[in-house]
Amino acid sequence: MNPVNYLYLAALLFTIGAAGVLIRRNAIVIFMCVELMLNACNLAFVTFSRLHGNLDGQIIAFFTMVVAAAEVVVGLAIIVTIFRSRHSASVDDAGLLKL
Amino acid sequence: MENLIGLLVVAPLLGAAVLLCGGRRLDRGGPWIGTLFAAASLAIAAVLFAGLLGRDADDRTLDATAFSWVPVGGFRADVGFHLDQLSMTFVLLITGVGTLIHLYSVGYMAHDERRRRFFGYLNLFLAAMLLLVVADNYLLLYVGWEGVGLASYLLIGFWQHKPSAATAAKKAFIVNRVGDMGLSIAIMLMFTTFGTFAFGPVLERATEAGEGKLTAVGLMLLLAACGKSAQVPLQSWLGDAMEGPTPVSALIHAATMVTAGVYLITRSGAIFNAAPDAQTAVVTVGAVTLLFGAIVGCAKDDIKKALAGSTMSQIGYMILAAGLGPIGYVFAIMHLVTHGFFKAGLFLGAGSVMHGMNDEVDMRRYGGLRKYMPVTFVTFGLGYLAIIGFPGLSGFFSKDKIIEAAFAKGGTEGWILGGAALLGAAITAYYMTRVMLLTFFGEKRWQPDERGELPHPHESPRTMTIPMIVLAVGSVFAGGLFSINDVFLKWLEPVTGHAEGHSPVSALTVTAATMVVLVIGVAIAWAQYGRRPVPVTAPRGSLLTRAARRDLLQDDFNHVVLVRGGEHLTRSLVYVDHSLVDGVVNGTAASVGGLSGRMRKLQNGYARSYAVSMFGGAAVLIAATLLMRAV
Amino acid sequence: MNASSPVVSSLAASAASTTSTGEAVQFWILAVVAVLGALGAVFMRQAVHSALSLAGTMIVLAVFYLANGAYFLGVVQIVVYTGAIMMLFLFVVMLVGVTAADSLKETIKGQRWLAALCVLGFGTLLMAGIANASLKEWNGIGRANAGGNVEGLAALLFTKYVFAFEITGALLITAAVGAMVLTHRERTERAATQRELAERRIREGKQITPLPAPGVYARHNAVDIPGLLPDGTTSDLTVSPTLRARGQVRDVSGEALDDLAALEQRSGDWQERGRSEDAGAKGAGK
Amino acid sequence: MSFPLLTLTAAVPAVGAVATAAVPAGRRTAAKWLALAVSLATLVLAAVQLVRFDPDAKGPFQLTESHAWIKDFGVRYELGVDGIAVVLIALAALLIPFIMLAGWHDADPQESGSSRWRPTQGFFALILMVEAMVVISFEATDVFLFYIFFEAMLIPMYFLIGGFGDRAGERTEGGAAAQRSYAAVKFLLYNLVGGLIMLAAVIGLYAVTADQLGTGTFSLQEIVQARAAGKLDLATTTERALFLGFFFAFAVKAPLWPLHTWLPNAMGEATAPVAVLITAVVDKVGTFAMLRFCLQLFPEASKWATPVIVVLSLISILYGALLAVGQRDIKRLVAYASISHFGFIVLGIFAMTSQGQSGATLYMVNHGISTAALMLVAGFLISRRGSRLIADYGGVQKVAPVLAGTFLVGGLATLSLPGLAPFVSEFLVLVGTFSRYPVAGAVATLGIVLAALYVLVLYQRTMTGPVKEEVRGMPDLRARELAVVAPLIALLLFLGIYPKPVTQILDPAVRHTMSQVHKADPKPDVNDVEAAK
Repeated sequence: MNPVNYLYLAALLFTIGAAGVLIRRNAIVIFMCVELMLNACNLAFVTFSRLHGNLDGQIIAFFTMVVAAAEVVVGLAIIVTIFRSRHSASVDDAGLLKL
Repeated sequence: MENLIGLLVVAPLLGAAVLLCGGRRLDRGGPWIGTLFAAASLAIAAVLFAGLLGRDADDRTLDATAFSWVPVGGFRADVGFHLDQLSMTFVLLITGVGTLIHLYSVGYMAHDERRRRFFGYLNLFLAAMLLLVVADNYLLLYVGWEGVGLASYLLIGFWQHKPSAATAAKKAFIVNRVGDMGLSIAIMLMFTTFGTFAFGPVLERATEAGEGKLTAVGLMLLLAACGKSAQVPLQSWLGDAMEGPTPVSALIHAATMVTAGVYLITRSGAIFNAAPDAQTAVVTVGAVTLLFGAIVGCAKDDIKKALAGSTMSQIGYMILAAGLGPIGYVFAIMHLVTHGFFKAGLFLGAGSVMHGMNDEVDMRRYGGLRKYMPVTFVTFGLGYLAIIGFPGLSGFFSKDKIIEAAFAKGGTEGWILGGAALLGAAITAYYMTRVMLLTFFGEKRWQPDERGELPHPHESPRTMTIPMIVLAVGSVFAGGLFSINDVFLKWLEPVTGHAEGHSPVSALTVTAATMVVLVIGVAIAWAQYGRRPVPVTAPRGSLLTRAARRDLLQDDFNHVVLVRGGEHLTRSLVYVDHSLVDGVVNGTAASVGGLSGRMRKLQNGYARSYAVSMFGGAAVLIAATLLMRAV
Repeated sequence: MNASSPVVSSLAASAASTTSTGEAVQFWILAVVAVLGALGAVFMRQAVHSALSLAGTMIVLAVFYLANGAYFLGVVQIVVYTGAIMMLFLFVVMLVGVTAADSLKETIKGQRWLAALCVLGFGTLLMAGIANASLKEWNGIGRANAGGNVEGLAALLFTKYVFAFEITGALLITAAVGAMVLTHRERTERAATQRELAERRIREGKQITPLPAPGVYARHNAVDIPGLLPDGTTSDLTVSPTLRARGQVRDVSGEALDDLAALEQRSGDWQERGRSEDAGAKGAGK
Repeated sequence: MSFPLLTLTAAVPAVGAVATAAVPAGRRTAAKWLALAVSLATLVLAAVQLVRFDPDAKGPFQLTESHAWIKDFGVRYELGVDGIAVVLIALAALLIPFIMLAGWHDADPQESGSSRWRPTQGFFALILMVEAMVVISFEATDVFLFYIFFEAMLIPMYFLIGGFGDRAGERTEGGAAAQRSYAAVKFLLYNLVGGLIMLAAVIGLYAVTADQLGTGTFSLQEIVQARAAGKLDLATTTERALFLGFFFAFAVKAPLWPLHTWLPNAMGEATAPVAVLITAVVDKVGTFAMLRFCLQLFPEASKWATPVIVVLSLISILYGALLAVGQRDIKRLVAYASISHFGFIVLGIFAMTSQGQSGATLYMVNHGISTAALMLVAGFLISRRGSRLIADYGGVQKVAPVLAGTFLVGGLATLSLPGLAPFVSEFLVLVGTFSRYPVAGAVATLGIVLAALYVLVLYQRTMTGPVKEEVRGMPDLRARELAVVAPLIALLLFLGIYPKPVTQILDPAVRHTMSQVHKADPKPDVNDVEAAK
């Protein structure tokens, strides 16, 4: 098997994640889908590093994870705050940044 | 000596400035100040005249250049004066009659609280008119030309609280502007043809230009003359102009300004001589107008309007004469001068009558005034005899000469013109007699005025009668004096040139014919108004009469075609501007607004739909890159 | 990681442009799992389920990392993502609870279609891109990992990417602080006293007394069991609305009634026996 | 280049504007006097320019200043005046004090309350700002520099129109404020569109120069010299395109039919002084720029476009006059009259004869003065009666003779009566046009009849006739107002009788322009008349 299939898989997962972002309304789920996309990217990076035979790809994937972690923290915090004020986790309800 | 010419113009101008800017404190002294300045210019004119007489016949010209007016690349217009016999004649007429009428106005306007301004305007008029006749180039002449137009506008509309007066003034100015358009085009033509518009070069070298150009210039000048001298087809303003105070009618609309056209044509003789077609146009206009004016004069019951009609017709004579070329110029000017005397006299008489009759103007409400205002009666009577050409009086000499010249034109043209002139003479005799009878003879037909009190006519004060007397004297003897061994002819010949026409009919025959038609005219008038009593309200009258009362419907024509048409045109243009020209602009704006309104719906505030568009964009970008790689 | 694992054995051949059959098999099996997990994450109605299936996908991905020779990342993936982040997710899900947002019914007109269109287009384009990228030649990770994967990463991380590394550190701290700031709510108005609360309750008059406790008799005291009204039916007031919304209310009224019946039955029997005994005792006494 | 006189002339009003704006709210009168003093100082500087300017000097520009500004794009801070510019600067500097005096009370806040918003300071500061920008765009010889101020002018003008409307507007339907903002926005958009098209042309010009000269430049002189030396030759189509880009902007500003519709709204809604500022000062930049940039940068294209432009300006003349006849609103009437007059100016510029261009340049000056006289008096009239509708007046002459008199003089100047300044310029334009395009000249002459019509109809309806009730007891001109009008009228008379001081400054500049366009005046049929004299 040609390892390029990993890339196909990554693409597929990314697309699925994107679809989730587009059709789900629950902020948390959307967030998870974003995570899914990030992971897909990571997979691609890792595969690339295998392709090129150096570790840079993995480094990038590593950074992606770190950033993703940070993003999750802040993002979830935001979700919680919005939920507090709006009693809803739907992105559609959060049409305005003001109350 | 030369500098005096400038002074001639400046003196009354100064007067105007003093009076108009002087403020209330001059209200009382105003009239006399104005008269003083007029007299000053008269004195200067006299000095200049003496100076000219001092020289021998062929260099009686004075030239003075005050300063360079508009010096622009390839275009020189100077404020320069040219005084020769022709302009001298006019200067004398203007200052003389002008001063007399200033004097008259002192009495006539005594009770008007705005008389200071009145005299200011009169002085302004004098200045402009003098500038007109002493200018040495057409552009400066144009300045005077428009200046007199302004003065006449101000003076016609002097009683501005009367809407009729205001309208008349406006009408006069605008109709004149049409003429002025002709003059300015003529000047441009001269500039493009000769590279200058100073009298000297233009007139000297007129023959060098193509006849076509000259004809064009001539026709344009004629248009100008028609405007200023109230000739058909631009005559309509003169009748209404009678709304102005009577002295104004006498000075501007009888003696001086309206004759500017004759001056213009005579002055440009060289051009006309070289353009026969233009001359034909001129004589046609003259002949038509002299009949037109006369007919109108027959029908009017308003004494001033009747006189206005007669003015038109008399100027028609002059234009006709001027159109005849060298055989006519001298007589045109001669008639102009004599006419200046007797017509001014007649108007002043009319003014005096109105003065006595509580400003009543309808002749049918006069009658039998000869007992009450003898001086007016006598002076008016002399003027009347003069204008109908009673043998021995001024009118006789000048008009007779014109009729002769008309015949002398030769050919059928000559016969037609001569016939027209004769017919005109007959009608003149008729309507003037009518005026005379209605005003001074017959029984009293006085009516109470709007304040309900009957007029009790009285002779006017000295300041008014003296000018009338002087003018009467002029209108009696001027013609005679001029004709004594052709002094006037010899005086003008160096400027206008003169040619003896060979008339198919002898001078004697013409004179006889003139006498005959004169008697006929008087007789008819007597039959109609002298023998039987005159109804106070005008009878309906024949179709012609009614048409003539309305200036032969020419005014109605103007109203329907020009005024109404113009109103419709402007109204539609306003609409066009608002809805078409502006509509396009606003339409564009509206469409943009609408479009953005539709676009706004995309911004629905849902994060997810934004995400969709972003995602689509990403897809498009990838597609683009792939395509780039593919090709 | 011992050398006998299929992952490592695959690495020997990793210089070639194809993988070992073992890895192939592993890929095809796990790939399906991963995709299923992803789809689940997207389409599960309840956030909890999505989270769990996503966790599954992530674990699979971890395996793939390992298979690609990214041992460190594989472990990090499991520990950080599946371990920490997903749990954080679940935590927030619990905190936020369920709302109408969980229903999959679309509210924005045309959103679905547009989304589908974009996704399909995007996906196909991406695939096409990869397809015509013609990635035939594979260097394989073996040489890079010769000195050990972790050491290699460390070397890069602290030399070439040291600045990025520092910056991510800063980023993390900022994120932590930011999270605290965001979630911290300071009181804007004075807290309502007991008295005020009581008064408000009375004024509103909806529910004056305290809410009734859940649970039935002494048998069930779990929060998800509604209390029973005298007629034996359940009272909604007794369970938290969140549970009700999640449909996680356990209705035990039925069995409670059965138990009651059984109880009465048994006590009835017991009384019977007692009556006969004392009758016999009376007879023997003569 | 010793003493930066030109910069100073522009800088003084600019600084003055800031200072005026900074005057505290309470000290309204102080602000007014400060602004007036600044404008007078500017007038003095302009006068110094006139004195220092030497009409017979060699070279197109004098008092030049030149500094590098944006090196990367060859934009230079280049100032210099030719005869036309120096005269127009003098005109602007002359009119501004009168405009201020006339608008002395226009910007006083209606409700007396010390609000933090300071309308009066703003009004006078904005006027000074406009003056500064107008002056510098007359002075700029760098296309880009010119463009910047040509556009920046719109900002203060926008606020002047939109912010300080005519209080008489309340009687017009739709409410004054709405009308005013409509007018202001229209003004802004119209001119902005023109400006942007011009910007494209400016950039295009830069591109061409950069392409052919190696280093791109915006300097008018450099470009002209390069073209003369043949180093820079524009392709016919390029030159025409650039020309159109420039001309469009100037035609909007001028304004030329059919790009005129912003002017009546703007002049109608703005206060009379601001209206004068628009038509007498700001719009002159447009016609001036046609002379300085269109003709000098693109002589061939100008000649190519002449027939169309002549026709357009003829339409402007007659169309504007006819619409003026049809107006019911005094200020709109004056606006349309101005459109007609701008038609004359453009006609004179593109007749390509020295008479025509001298006339046009002189016309710019005279029209500025005459319109100022007429419009300001009209403003005084309107402020008395509180209405702009002609129908609301009548018999004013009886109650306020001086006002009526000055109004009449202004009107007569507008219909270019001989003896008043506009006549000279108008006749020069007509002659200049006639000698090249006789038909056009003759048609344009119709304009003088129509002018008489609209002026006299206006005068008759407002001033003469029986006195209207509302007009009764209307006060005559006050001292301040007379101080505004009298000097203008005096100037009209003087320039009408003795225009030489102005023409002798204008003439060399015009000759230079003519030589730029390589056009000679048509020769008269009968030659050497001058020799014969």
